[in-house]
Amino acid sequence: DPAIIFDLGGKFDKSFNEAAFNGAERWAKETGGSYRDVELQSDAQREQYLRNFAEKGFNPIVMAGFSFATALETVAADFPDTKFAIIDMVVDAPNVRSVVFNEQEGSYLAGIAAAYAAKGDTVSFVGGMDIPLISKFACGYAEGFKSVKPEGKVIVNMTGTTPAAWNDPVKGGELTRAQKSAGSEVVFAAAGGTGLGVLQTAADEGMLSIGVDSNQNYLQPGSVLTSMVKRVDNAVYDAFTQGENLETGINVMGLSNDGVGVAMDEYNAALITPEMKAAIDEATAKIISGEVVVHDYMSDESCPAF
Amino acid sequence: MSVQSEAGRQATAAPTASTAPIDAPAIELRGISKAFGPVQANKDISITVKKGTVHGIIGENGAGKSTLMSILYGFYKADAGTIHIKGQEVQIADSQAAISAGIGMVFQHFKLVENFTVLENVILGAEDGGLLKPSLAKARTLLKQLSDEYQLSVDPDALIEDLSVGHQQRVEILKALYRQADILILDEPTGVLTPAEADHLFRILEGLKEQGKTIILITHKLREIMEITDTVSVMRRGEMTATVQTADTTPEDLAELMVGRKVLLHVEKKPATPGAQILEIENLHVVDEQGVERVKGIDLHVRAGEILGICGVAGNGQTELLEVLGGYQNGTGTIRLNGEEIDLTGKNSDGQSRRARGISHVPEDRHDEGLILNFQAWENMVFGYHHAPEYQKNRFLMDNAAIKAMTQESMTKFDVRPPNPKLEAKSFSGGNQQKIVLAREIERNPDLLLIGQPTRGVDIGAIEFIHQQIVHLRDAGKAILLVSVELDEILSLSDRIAVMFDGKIMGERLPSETNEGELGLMMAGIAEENPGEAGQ
Amino acid sequence: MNKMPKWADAVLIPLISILLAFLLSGLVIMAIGKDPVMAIKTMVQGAFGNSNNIGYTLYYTTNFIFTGLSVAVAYHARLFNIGSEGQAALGGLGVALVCLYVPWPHWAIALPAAMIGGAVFGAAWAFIPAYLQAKRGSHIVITTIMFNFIGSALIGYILLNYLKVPGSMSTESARFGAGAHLPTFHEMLAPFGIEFNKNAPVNVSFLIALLAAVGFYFLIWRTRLGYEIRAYGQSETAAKYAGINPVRIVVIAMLISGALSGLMAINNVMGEAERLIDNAVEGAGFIGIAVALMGRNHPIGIVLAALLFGFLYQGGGELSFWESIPRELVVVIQALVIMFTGALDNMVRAPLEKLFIALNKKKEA
Amino acid sequence: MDYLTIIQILDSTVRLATPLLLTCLAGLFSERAGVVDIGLEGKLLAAAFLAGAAASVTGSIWIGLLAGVAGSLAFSMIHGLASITFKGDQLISGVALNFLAAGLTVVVGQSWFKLGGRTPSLPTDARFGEWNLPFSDALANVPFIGPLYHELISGHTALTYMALLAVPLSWWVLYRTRFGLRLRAVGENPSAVDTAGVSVVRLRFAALVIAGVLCGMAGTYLASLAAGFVKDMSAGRGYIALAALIFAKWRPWYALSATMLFGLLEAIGNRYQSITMGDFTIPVQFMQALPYILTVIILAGFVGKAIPPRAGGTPYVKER
Ligand SMILES: Nc1ncnc2c1ncn2[C@@H]1O[C@H](COP(=O)(O)OP(=O)(O)OP(=O)(O)O)[C@@H](O)[C@H]1O
Ligand SMILES: Nc1ncnc2c1ncn2[C@@H]1O[C@H](COP(=O)(O)OP(=O)(O)OP(=O)(O)O)[C@@H](O)[C@H]1O
Ligand SMILES: [Mg+2]
Ligand SMILES: [Mg+2]
Repeated sequence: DPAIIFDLGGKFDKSFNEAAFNGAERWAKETGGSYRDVELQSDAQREQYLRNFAEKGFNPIVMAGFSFATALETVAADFPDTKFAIIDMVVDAPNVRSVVFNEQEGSYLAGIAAAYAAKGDTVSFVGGMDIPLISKFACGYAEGFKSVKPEGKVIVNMTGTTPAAWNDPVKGGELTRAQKSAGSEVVFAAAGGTGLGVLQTAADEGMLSIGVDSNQNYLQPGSVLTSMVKRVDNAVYDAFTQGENLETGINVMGLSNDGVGVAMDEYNAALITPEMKAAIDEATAKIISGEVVVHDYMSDESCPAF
Repeated sequence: MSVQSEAGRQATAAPTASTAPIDAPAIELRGISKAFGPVQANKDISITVKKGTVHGIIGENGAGKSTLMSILYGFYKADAGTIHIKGQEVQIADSQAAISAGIGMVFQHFKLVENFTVLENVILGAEDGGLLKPSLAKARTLLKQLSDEYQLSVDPDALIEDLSVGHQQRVEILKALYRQADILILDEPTGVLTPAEADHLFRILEGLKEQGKTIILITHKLREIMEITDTVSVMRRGEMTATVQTADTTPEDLAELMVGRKVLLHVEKKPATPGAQILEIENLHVVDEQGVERVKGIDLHVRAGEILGICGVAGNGQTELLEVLGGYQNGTGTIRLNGEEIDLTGKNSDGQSRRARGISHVPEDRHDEGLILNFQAWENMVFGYHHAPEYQKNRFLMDNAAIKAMTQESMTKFDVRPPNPKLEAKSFSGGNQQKIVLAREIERNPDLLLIGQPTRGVDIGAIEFIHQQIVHLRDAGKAILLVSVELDEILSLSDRIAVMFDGKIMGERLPSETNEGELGLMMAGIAEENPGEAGQ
Repeated sequence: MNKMPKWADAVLIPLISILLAFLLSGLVIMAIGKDPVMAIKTMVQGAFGNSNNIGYTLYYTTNFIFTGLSVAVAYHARLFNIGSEGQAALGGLGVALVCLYVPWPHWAIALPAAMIGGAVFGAAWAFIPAYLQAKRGSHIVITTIMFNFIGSALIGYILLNYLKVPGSMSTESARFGAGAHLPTFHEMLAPFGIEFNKNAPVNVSFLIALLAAVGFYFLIWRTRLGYEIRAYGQSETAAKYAGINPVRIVVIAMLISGALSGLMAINNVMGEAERLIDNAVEGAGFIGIAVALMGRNHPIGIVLAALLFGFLYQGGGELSFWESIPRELVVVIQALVIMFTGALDNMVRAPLEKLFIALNKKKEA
Repeated sequence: MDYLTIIQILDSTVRLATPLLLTCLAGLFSERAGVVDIGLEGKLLAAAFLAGAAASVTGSIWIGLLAGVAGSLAFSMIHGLASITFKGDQLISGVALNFLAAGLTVVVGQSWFKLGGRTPSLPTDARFGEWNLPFSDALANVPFIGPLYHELISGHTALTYMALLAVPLSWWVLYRTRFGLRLRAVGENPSAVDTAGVSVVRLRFAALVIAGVLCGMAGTYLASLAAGFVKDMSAGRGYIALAALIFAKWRPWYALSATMLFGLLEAIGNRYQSITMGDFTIPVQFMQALPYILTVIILAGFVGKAIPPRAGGTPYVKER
């Protein structure tokens, strides 16, 4: 059986971990198979749980989150016959599949959507904890926005520096209000539980918002412009489906293979104008073709668009 | 001596009154027992108090006096026994019930809210209606009446913490009167009072008695018993051992009843043979934290082998004088010990350096200063001297075994009961706590012993012992500076007496050539310095 | 004269309290539709079942011993140090700096240096609140809470801007050199022919923690400083009378407290992670409060309480691992244990006391 | 900084300060009665959870408020049981309650809603709406006072106005009523209250009931503002309220200023996350820590010694 370990945020974080969980559930439902999962409490448990699973013969073992890299490096070597999949990080081992996402590409599209939706030239971003991964989202978003409105302004705020920043919807709401009063019309939330407060406040304040990781359009129908979906669910689903014969190596999930994207559904149909749609499609094509390369913040920890 | 040990029990035989007879006793306790865990504080106690009388209760520390009265006041619940007030059996489940039965109590440690005003304290628990304003207004007028009637004047708007102890006590009495108490219990009321205040209190009590109120008075001072009570009960180890008419007994008899042996009520001492000057104080000033000048230029000296007694009404600078000498208050001026000047400020002015130079100090307040109540006796026995080399095992560790052995010895020597070094200080009675402090300070064999209120709240047996120890130290050629509000004590212990008033020395007297009256006047700042007497 | 024999006070009451806590926890487990007997089995098995599990239990225990001792030292001086969390975090920074910037040849040299680094940084983080309390009367409870927040912001900033490995996703420092690797129980016990799981994170720091507990005992009950700390804690006025300088005691007690918290980093940062991770303390500072209070501020009590919490942490983790019980259930069990052993112990004590008094009376009669 | 920005920052201050204020007043009643309450955080969380849960199920935030208050009250009563009835350690009890709330909200939430401890999102009509005071819209465009009235004074939720009203009310109760006198007395010297014939236990429980109600309101406010419960959403506000309480020297009006100050600092921190001055950029982390740093500075410089109620933290034990 396959197994999956969720990161400290917990499997119901309405975003990253939850997407992974959904992928596993979808697999279980479709194949009738069963799998095991566990949530972390502490950093020291990463290696412990990996081993627990490996020792009990679970295969493949998927872990949601870059923080598992260090633990996986040692464990993978100890269990050469077990296949592992790590999401959001590259671990160089013969029995590991590393799934990384080009979040910047999806965020770029979100930025374009924001640029078209905004009447003025200011949009904003609320991040959760201040870590490079979140800046990667912000940077792509800003680039996309500026590709449409080069003189425009993107306000970037982070909720905090501790893990509590993932679970403070009230503060998320306040940041959103502050951004609104600074002129922002569209806010992109990449902030876990905090993001729920952002989406809520945006709806209350008559702003548009953009969800993250999972499709969050339904959370505030008519107010969520779109969601920058990161198909972690697909990554998990794939890994589970391939089972013990999991293909190892690096697996980049970008626009080209539907790894990231912006969600279009009945909840936001009314918000998507034809021009916006056209611009998004065009950018998608250009990114896939390589004509446009969206800057990856993680590559040099800086962002030309800020 | 006509001891009616059976008095209590005889009273029990009186007809159980369903209809109260006119002259039913104000209070009748029958068979009261109370245990605190394994401690039997009261054993089958019966007592009858007639209306309109003053009834005294005496007994050693820990005999169970406070417990008995607290039961009557509903503070503790008795394990067994019944309470009859004016012939009616009453259930006193809490203080509210006691108050409605007309009982008021002034506890040994006042039950006042320090940062409330007098008025607020008085109405607390006895307010009329949900809003304070009418209650406060009513209390204000009533208080005025009461204080006029009984000479109990206090400023109704003063904060309790700003009042002297004597005034705080008045507030406690006013509280009881405001609640229309006609039975008033006072637990060691004079322990903290100056003689003048105590006299004032007794006048108030006389007044109350004349009004037909019944008063129960717990005290360690036989003089007070003789002076104002009509009957007196003696308690020992939780039992009521005797109840007698005050007129039929003598202090000596009472003391023997209490302690179970003959007690010396006056101090036996040889005349002093003063030697070299140990302590010299010149022009000492002390300003406290609030910026009030407490000591205003004092000159004093104490010789080896003499006891200098300082008397004065509390709050006239004696406390600060001791504190400066003991090293935990800063002052200005000159102090010399054995001819060498002492640092009054800076690094070497703390208690540790004072002790290192041979000054020992028995502080006025054993609970807050002299002892750590939660420390065991042996730990308390080196308190302040814990840096002394003889208590160190090596550079890092203290020699606990040696300290315990030393404590055991001192406790035996000073007759601390029980002589168990491992008991926490708080589980000793007041007198025994005081003996621990004394043992610690005297056994250091200091050149100068500072000693404040050595016998406050201590029973007669212990007082006798403590006084003997002080005299022994003097006879060993040490200098002793004694501060006490007890004129008796000052007069009988001191070789020389200085009176303090308003931060200054009003004058010095020899005990043989003065009396309570003169000292009392000087303490009030009235008498003038008589140049002929004190100069030497 | 005593109401109760010592053993009843020290052993019986905590035992009954823990039992009650587990009983109630069992009800909660039943309420969410699981089998409590199974759960307790899983927890015990998960915490002590094999050397791997024991290794994890002891690893957590080590953290809690350090923070528990830290809180207790301050408590003896009547200072309520809520700041262990932040002090331990800063200790982590100290340890990381020591380990990162010096190419240590051998752990035996690296460890003392790291201990100094952790202790100094932890103490430094306690110093300001201590100084403000002593000199300005600023309430130490607030200032230490504030310093927890400030500390986490500071560590985040330093990690992100100075220590992070460029190009890495995680907010964490580079891995320490091999010379800073602390021997785990596996490595320590192997020479004696004892097989201990090689993956368990428990390491030589555990022994250091026990030493710290012994040191704590001597400090508090055998030295002059400890005597003064306790005296000050019991009564400030009496301490002044005895010539004990309050400012000095407050500052020193807090420095020691901070240093003990900081020392925790040799376990989690140097011993386990071998690099500095963001939020490496993970609430151990707060658990330290419970450990100190439950351990009655005595080293033996603290070690036992730390072990109990280590058990709850590890056993609870296994419980959520194997039984798919939400990991927060462990927090509930912890809460109940703290409640019953810490705050509600009179509930157990009062009837027991009565029982013993009655028994004694019977014996006497 | 223009006028409108200031108004908006102040508006944000009021929103952020409201839960702090209610929680702080809760702590005030409890601690004034001599029961130290570091379990505020837990009560806040428990209330937020139950409020969110009840409001999402019933669709009425008022029922949510009832549930939130009930939850917080239950926690208060456990605290009372431990620290008043059984004379246990108040700090331990508080710590335990904080753990209990953190765990129980998620465990129960998961078993009820299967959303990982979250409650479903609250629709707009299951949240507190903004109250527009009379003439608010009419005055909106009047210069100066228009924005002041429309943005800042008007347009908050019912709970905000209740919180603000709670300040004078608390003051009045504490200083002008019999109950208040007794409550303050029991926090200073319980034996004085006892010997005056008033039940210490009952008074302290009454104080805890008030604390429970106020904390319940604060938790409900959080749940309403964030439109639902998310685990750990109290995010340390209980501790901040405790800090504010000490800051306020246990007095109602000061509590208002203290919580407003904390709210203001946070509002400013939210708005100006990084400030660039020439070549030097003040890091975000610094701005985020600023409220805490300022608290320490103010505490060190201006407040000095705050004297807590004297009997605080110690159970009232008559017989040992
Ligand atoms: N609240 C209490 N809890 C436990 N034991 C108590 C309590 N109060 C008094 N005791 C014990 O009961 C006994 C009687 O104490 P009590 O205070 O009545 O003595 P007392 O005669 O008033 O002494 P003193 O002259 O020192 O005031 C003592 O042994 C004391 O230790
Ligand atoms: N609550 C209590 N618990 C345990 N012992 C008590 C309690 N209250 C009093 N005692 C003990 O009862 C005895 C007498 O108590 P009391 O309070 O009357 O003090 P005391 O001996 O008169 O001392 P002082 O008059 O100096 O305060 C002492 O042994 C004291 O330690
Ligand atoms: Mg007494
Ligand atoms: Mg006494």
